Amino acid sequence: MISDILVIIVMVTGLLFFVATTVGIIRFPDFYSRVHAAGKGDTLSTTLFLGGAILFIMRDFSWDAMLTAGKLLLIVFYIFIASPTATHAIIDAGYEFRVPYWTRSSDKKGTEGDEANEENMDNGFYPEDLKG
Amino acid sequence: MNLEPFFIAMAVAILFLMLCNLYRVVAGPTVIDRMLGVNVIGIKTTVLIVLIGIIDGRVEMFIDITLAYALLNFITTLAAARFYQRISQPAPSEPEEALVAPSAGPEVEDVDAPEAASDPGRKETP
Amino acid sequence: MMDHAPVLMIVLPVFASLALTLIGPLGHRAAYGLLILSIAGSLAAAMATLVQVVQAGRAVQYRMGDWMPPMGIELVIDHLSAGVLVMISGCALLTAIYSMHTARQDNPDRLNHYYALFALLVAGLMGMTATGDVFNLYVLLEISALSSYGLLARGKGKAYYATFRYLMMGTIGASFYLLGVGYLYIMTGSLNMADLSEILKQPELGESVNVRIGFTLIILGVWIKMALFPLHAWMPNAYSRAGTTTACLIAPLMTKVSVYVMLRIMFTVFSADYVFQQIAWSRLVIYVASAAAVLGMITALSQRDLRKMLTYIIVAEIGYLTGGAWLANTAGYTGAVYHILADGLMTLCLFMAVGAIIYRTGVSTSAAMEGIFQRMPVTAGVFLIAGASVVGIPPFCGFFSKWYLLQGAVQAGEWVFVASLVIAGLVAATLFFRLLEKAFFGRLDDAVLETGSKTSHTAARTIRWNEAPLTMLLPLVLTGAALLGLGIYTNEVVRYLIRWSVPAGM
Amino acid sequence: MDDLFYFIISKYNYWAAIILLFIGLYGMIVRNNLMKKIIGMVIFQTAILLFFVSIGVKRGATVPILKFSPDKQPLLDAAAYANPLPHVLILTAIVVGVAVLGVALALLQKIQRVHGTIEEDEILEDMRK
Amino acid sequence: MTWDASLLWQFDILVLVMMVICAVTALALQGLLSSAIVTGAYSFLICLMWTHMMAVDVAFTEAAVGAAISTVIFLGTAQYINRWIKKDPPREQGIKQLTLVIGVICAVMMLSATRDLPDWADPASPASTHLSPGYIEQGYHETATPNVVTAVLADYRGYDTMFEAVVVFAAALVVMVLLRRTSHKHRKVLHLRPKREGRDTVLRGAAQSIIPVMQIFALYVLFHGHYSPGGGFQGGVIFGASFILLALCYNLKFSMNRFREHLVLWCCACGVLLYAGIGAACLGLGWNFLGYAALADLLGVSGKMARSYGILAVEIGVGITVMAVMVSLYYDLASGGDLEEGL
Repeated sequence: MISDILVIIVMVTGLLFFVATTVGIIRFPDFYSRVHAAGKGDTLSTTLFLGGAILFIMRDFSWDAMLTAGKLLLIVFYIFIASPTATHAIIDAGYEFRVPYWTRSSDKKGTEGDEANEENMDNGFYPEDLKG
Repeated sequence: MNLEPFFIAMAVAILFLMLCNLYRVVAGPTVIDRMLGVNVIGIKTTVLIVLIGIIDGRVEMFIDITLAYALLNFITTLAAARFYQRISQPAPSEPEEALVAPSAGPEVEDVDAPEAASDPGRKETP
Repeated sequence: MMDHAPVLMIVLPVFASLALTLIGPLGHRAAYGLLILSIAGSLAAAMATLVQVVQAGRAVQYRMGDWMPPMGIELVIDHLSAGVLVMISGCALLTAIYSMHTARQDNPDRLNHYYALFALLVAGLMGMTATGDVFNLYVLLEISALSSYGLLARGKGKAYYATFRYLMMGTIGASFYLLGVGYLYIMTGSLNMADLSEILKQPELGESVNVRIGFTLIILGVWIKMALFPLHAWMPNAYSRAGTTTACLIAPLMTKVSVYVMLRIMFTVFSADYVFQQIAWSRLVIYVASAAAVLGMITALSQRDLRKMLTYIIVAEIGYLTGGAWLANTAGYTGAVYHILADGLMTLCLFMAVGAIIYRTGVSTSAAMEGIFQRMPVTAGVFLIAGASVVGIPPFCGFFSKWYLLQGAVQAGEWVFVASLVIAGLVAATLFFRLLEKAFFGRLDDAVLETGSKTSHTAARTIRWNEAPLTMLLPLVLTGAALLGLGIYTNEVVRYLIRWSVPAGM
Repeated sequence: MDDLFYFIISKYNYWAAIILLFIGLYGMIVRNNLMKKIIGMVIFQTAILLFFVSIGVKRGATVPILKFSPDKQPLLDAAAYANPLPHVLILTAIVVGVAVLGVALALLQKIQRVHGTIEEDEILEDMRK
Repeated sequence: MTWDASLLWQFDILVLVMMVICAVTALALQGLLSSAIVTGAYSFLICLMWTHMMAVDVAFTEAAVGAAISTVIFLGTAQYINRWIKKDPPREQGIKQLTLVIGVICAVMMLSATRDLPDWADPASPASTHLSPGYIEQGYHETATPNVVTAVLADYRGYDTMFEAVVVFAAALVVMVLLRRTSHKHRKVLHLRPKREGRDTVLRGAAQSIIPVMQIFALYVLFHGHYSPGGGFQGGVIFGASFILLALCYNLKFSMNRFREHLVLWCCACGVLLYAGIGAACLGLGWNFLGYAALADLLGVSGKMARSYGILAVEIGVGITVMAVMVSLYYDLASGGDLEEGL
């Protein structure tokens, strides 16, 4: 019973972080800040979800369940390595390609808010290889 | 306590978030943003597979897929990132000589190859 | 070993292709020998099976992995497939012998890999013909398709785009076939051909619209693969840009095996009753086939490039075959099946003769034919035989298939098809007459050679006698003899092979 | 209303497969760019695979890997497991799909080198020259 | 008129809607690279769909092939082609538009015909009652393999699977014959990756910790295919992917020093040879081709266990071939055939 509640708490927290990530990915103005949202939030919430799964599996103890939980731990570990590395590689590629970053002035260039800014970016603001 | 409805709710909620992330994949504006969106969708897929396994009651059958996913999703993202690091330095590529199969006979009109674009990657702005 | 002949003839080329990949450094002679050896073994196995089938008077079955048929995969070789198998392996063997010079010319490097793909293509085609499982047929279809893409793309230059189009159309065709199999599977739950035909006899499945969709999709896919007239656009470029060996292998076999698959689906999986009574559009096929025959021949007449001309002749022949199969009577069916064998040999013979001529003159337009009778008498003679066979002149096999087709068309009262057969025959006669006129009376001066052979180093300017090398002549003459032999032994072929395979309800 | 709901619930998978099939076919036939054609081909093939896998689903069934009771006896009830045969077919078909994809991409690279473009109309123009 | 809550139709419909969105986007976008990446997302979603349909082996394969290998070879090809399509395709496409109309008519016909198809997930449909119960109920007794998919794949329909291995082998051969050059006369000027002193440290560190696990995991998947989803194909792809990862984190040469192109080709052929050789050995022992029970006397076990071992052996063959083929496809497509510098 306690473990069930724990599972629920952990998973709901994970979901909250997923929501935060999604909001970040959609609403943040430039590429770098979006990667920031994705790289941190997603890794954490995945970990939380898989942790919840481990708790759920370990509810009734058996060797099979131990094995499964061990594999899940392995997945958590490798997601912890792979996901930030992947975002690192993405951001490195973006930096290499001189993806423009957001400043207050570039925000003001657009008439108002986010979408105008993006529209602005669409009109030749990005090098075309980036758009392709 | 029966947690199955909770897991189903979680799965559907994550799917909704995935739908939202799909906006980034579809709308861009740059390829790197799309890459990011795909990466995030991939991570969410990992979680969803585990949840499906739990709902089905045989999570041990789904874990291998999840691990493979976590590893292979990394490769995809890395390949895309590498691609950008690579093409950020343009270089011309030589056109290859066009040949005709000797035994097919020299088709007089089609022997010479047109010059390939100097850099295939960079076409003039549309 | 006799019992295992059905599987040996398929896996021998597979082993050969693996060995050809592994023995790379041993050189081209070893590769050539190995290829011929494996295909000869395959031919021997096919012959043995044919003898077995004819003696037993029923189909030979071979269970893969000793599983009972609906669960496992089985090979079923009946009278129809035994004949086609011998035709395939025979044509492949002749092409393999023929390939000695041209394949090396086209593949200065990687000859062994070229031969490996050659063997895989043969394995795929043999497997498609022998299998008794609709999904297995798809896998083997893809093997033959993939290896043919590799072989065709060896043509370089423009061949790449032609092959790409072929790949696209081939994939659409194969996918339609797969989807059709899916529809059949969802309605019946089986993949084995014999089992499927048992289940499909149920009246409620005969009425079902989804079974009809499945049938339509399969037939549509096969039509794309075999380049029936409105769907043929991919073929001429792909075949005429390829190297000679590739063209000699693929042009006669790929389309014929697709026709065989069509017959298999129509009459083994489904039944003649179903096809001609339940399918509303089956009446229209005759008109499509008639159009294919006439338009294919007329387009062939307008071509300058010799091999493109031959490819359009194939389009026309596909029209004959399809029409014969959809005539819904015994004579038409006999004509279609006989024509699979005859047309395979005819096409092979024409492509080989033209290949030899191009090899010697270095010209690929019809100008190459000028004065061929003086310079390459044997090749020209065989070309004459093949031409006579396509036109339909009595002692050769082309006449008999047309005879049966005409008989069937008259019986069925399909006057459009009769007219198209006659017109196509006349156009073919014109076409070959024009070529042979050039061959007999063409000028022997150098004008012709200069226009075409500026890049050719093999062109003969002073030597009048300039016959193709022996490895090319031998298969060529053998094919010519086979055309004559098949014509002479028509009665036996029909009596011992084709009569047995006539489906019930015709 | 209930009937309609049930109708949708029991068929939507086939609809999705058919819609994806024709989207892919559109890409393969109508798009001018060869790379788009290849992407259309991928979608087209996956649609067929989706159709096949849909056949194998059974209500209330689990993955087709046998369950064992505590005393190591397998549970051999066909209704408890999804139909394994479509899965096998699709495994084979996926492999075939990736093989065709590889060959198509190799041809694409060659076409680019020879013609300098991968737009169909430009290639045709180039070939007519 | 019952429907089961465990079917989770909401889930399915969401995924299917996303798949359609992805498919349309992939075809509509102007940039080819974007299309390739969106296709990757499509592949993730279809994998999810298949997991949900309980087709775990299929999902595994799709994860390995569709999500990883396809996207990587798409990207590899994208280096060598025009990456931007023309805005205005020509309008004179009469035949194409006719095809479009015919296509729409066919689609409507097929959609309306779904009325007569058996209901989705109906346990009483012909497909679920005719052959498949036989596989499930007898498979374990005849092959001692709890994973029914593996049993059917490698034994009942082992002949198909042998040709599946031949198909990938053929693909590797075709791509090699098409692209790879033996003479280095026309060496192209390379897109050299920029000098990046020290900036790949993170990637290389991650790769060093991931690659060994990946290879062990691949072997596990290969050998554990009797009891869990997986098998030769999936294991082979993951093993091949580890070499691709090596090439991505360092460079192509680094990976090729560990797995030479000649060895790759040898492995391609040897895997199929192992498979077909086992089939032929059974034939030599007096059984039919691929009748693994023939190995019983040789191994000193019962026929059932011999089938189990036979399945394992052919899965190893498939694994070797697939591993080598994936690496070969990557080498050729990512380097444009010259094996100098890729992705």
